[in-house]
Amino acid sequence: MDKVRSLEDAAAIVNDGATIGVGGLSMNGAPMAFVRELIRREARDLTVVAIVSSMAVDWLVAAGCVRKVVTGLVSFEGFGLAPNFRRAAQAGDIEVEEYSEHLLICRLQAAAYRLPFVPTKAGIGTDVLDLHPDTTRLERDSATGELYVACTPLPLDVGIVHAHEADRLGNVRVNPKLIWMDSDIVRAAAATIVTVERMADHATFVAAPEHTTYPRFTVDAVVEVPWGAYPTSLFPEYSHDAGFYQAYLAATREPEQWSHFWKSRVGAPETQGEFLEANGGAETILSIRQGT
Amino acid sequence: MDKVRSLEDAAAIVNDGATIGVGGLSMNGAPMAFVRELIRREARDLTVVAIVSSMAVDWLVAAGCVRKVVTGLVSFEGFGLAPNFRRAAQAGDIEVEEYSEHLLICRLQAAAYRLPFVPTKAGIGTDVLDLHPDTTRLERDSATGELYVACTPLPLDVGIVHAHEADRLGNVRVNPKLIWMDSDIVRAAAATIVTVERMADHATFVAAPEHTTYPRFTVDAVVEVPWGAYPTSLFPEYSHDAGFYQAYLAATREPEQWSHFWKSRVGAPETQGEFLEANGGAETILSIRQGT
Amino acid sequence: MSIPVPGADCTVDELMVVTLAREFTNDTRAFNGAVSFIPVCAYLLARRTHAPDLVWAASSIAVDADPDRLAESTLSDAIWTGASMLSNSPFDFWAYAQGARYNTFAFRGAQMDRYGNVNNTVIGPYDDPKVRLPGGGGMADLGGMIPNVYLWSTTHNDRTFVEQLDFRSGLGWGDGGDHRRELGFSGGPQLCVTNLCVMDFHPESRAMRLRSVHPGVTAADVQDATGFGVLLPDDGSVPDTALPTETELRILRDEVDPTSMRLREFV
Amino acid sequence: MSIPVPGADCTVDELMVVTLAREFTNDTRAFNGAVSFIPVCAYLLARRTHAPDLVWAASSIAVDADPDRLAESTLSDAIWTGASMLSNSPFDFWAYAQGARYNTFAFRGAQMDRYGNVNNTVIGPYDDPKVRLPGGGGMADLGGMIPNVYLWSTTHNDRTFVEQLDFRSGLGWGDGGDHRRELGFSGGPQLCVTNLCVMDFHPESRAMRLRSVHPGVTAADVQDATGFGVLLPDDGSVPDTALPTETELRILRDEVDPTSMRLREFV
Repeated sequence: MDKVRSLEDAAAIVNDGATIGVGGLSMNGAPMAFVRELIRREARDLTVVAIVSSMAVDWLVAAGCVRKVVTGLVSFEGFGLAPNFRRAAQAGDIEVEEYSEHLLICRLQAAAYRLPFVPTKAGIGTDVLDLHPDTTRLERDSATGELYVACTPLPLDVGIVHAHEADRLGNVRVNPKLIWMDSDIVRAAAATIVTVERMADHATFVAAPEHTTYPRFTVDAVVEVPWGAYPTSLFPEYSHDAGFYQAYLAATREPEQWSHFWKSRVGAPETQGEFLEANGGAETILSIRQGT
Repeated sequence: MDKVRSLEDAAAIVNDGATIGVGGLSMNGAPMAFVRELIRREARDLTVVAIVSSMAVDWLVAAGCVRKVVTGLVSFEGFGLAPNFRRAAQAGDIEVEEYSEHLLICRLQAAAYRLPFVPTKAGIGTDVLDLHPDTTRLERDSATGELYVACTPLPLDVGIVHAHEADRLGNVRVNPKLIWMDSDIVRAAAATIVTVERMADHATFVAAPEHTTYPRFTVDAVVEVPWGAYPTSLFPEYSHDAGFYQAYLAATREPEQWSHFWKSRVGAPETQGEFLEANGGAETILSIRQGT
Repeated sequence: MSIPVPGADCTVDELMVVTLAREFTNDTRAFNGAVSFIPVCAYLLARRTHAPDLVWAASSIAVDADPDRLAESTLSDAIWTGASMLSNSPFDFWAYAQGARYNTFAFRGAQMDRYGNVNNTVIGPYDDPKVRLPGGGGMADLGGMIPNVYLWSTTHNDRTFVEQLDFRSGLGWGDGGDHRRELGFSGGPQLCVTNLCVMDFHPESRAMRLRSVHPGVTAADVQDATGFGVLLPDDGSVPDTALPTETELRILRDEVDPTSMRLREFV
Repeated sequence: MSIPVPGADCTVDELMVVTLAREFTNDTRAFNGAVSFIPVCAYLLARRTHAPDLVWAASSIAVDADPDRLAESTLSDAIWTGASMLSNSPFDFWAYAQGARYNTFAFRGAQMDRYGNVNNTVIGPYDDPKVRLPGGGGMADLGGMIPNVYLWSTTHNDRTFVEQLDFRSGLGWGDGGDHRRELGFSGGPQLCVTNLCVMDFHPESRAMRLRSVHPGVTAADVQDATGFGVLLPDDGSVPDTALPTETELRILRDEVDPTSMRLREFV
């Protein structure tokens, strides 16, 4: 079965009101081209699950796509706070359901493993558990009296991750290997969309089966989008674009500037090529490209 | 810190009465040279945890090293039942604490993750849970009423696995990748011993860090033993020796034959070279060797 | 040992494989354990005939493996050729199994009961066994986790098919009726294919029910060889098991298992 | 922004790094999160001086990384050079963290209290925040799981060191005394290194206690800049923080962080 889809067709899988999981970690490996497509089609009322995020959540919030963010962390690291996330949370425009990283991982694993909960010691002694006592229940082991936290399932309607290569059948390779928590998103999702830098022949998967990351039966749609994680990084191929983060943050400080920046550099470009062109084109590509 | 040890020195880490975890799965990838060293030094009263085993458990039982076997399965697959394991269990010479594979994995994970238990749906509806209601507790989720099994920690004194390559610092590479459940043994063990086919330069780990399987801080001793999984297989380098399994099984059917077979082909050879020589030497090596 | 099917150009092992293969579809996502030649042949045959999208993970590890021939162990890497993924047991396999990403598993036991529960642990009492068997392995895990369970046996007699298991190593329909669902599991055993017949499970009681007998075998023969009462189809008539086509036989013999490793299950 | 230490040939960032580095040993097995330049410099410095066997996983991923220089993000793969293992987050990292195979972690918060608990979630009420901060990330996990916790701050003032956190994102010594142990965790915060001083924790109350002040800073200065009462050492005298050696400074400046990325924490 051919799982190759256009960005448009894949984005149509995400209904308004859906709970989506977005891969990547902070400034690394987020499916940004797909996020931009959601923005362009004006997705609404999404619940966005992102374990550790930066630009992906900030864009979706800026575009008004989001009702609730379920997360451990949303930041621009040393560049500053995620500006739209911060503003919307402070204004009450979005709900923020904060977890720690491992509490969120355990909730996704409970969904993936069809268990009523997955236990962890994460969060014990903090205020995080009190935010959602039904989904992170503090309990005592009946035999030892030890405290643990029972993390209930967090099923995702759609999981979206970015990777290096896929074949038409939906086998996906993260190259050189899976590093961040994307597999927990893939496994907890009813439908999984993977954007990839490039399509690869099925024969290349057979030639190196130890490098296959997601088998075809866990993937529903594959979309080829070169530089699809831009402006976040994709190890080891390209780094995040520090210039974009800085310009974006600067623009949010000036309301007039912001609307121009947002439209010209994020919202308006039709294709991935036009988007990259609007953000420095070849110069940018060459500046973030890394040796492999 | 240099973690390279001789087989003798590494085997001395295993005290009589210890609980040891033995890696591999059925006829694949068991640390047989190390098992033989335990036999030669007449280890006694061991509790042997082996998720799915064949010759490793049968040898240790044959040599009288074992008090208890904690396992999901011990068999010679299509060749027949594991003869010494079977005889000793029927005679009451050893205790067999049977789990399913996943119950055992969860118990090892509970130890590795320092949790009071790890939940699974494994074993529900079978008689396996009744064998050890304290370590595989059938419980109901307080919120949903769903049944689950709480698997309590099974800490190992020593974990022993076989792999392809290590450096002197104790970094270990399973090449092309970790396939079986050995990592659960390594993580649940207070001390881990890894036998490897060959030592490799530290620089080779730095050159391909995505292939490192166990980092040095999880490994206590590294022993170089070529063909160290023989007569089980090591993917993709060599297959199990069907001839050994067959001759072994045939020998157990004839008490006089058995004592000769056991001594000449397992117990007596001093070195790994003598052991391989006693089992067909170069002819055997060439017959089980596989293309890589 | 190859046993001919009377009046047909095939043998019992071939009939069993083909019968099982026809149950599988493009939605079948299967894997296999030890000594599982019959279902492994069936997955490969289904994939090469009517179900090209079927997923089979050889030895539970090698996804979409496409070996030229089988080997003496169904856990051997010798059957991993052509795989598009080598998965990892704790991280990948058990995630897919628990999540029902794999939905199909087949097992056999030294003993089986009417509800498709199996014993591979002991004959006699657990603490003082007459025969210590290998152990349940993954049966106690996968019998429940996986919704589509298939059973097979090459030794259909009243020592294999018993009124009461000495030990329940793997779950089928449990105590029958709604028991399996009450335990929290979906699906259940779909079919039991033996050297004598094909049995399904009554939709309410979940007891084994004769679906067809192999050519030359009667319903009475099956009952004689079974330690519990086998249900008959509602209309009382038991058809013969449908025979393999020439194409199925050719593919099985020439492509799937040219060295007849499946006969290792008939000893 | 580099702040000179009066009467010494070094700057405050260097003093902080060196102080922290001296705490680490060959048994330290550490990793780091985002914006963690001070501890990352300290791990690398310790490894290049007195603790060659120290383990540091860059970005929690790249074990034994040995970068020529740091990058603008401590989660960036630019600092993974020379690693002997690229580990995987759900399968490897969380197993090592839960199992205390990693035993050392350092974090900072927008707010910290006397017991070394930290807030990085909100200023003001959670549901109506004055400032929405990034979130606790792994703090709520690792503050408890990891026995040796180190705190640092480059903004020692009474908005950072507060009597009462607005939100407890990460656990230190909890409510003090035996509270952390009662919650099931071993160890606890060992040290808090700031731009003004070094504090440890009283062995019974577990409250912050002045261990040393940086040259030119007095105990009174520290108290003025702290929103809770800081304990003094038992003998009442507060020494100056020991200065870096020339070797430490040279290695830090020339080898560990030649492009002074650590100054990104002083803005």
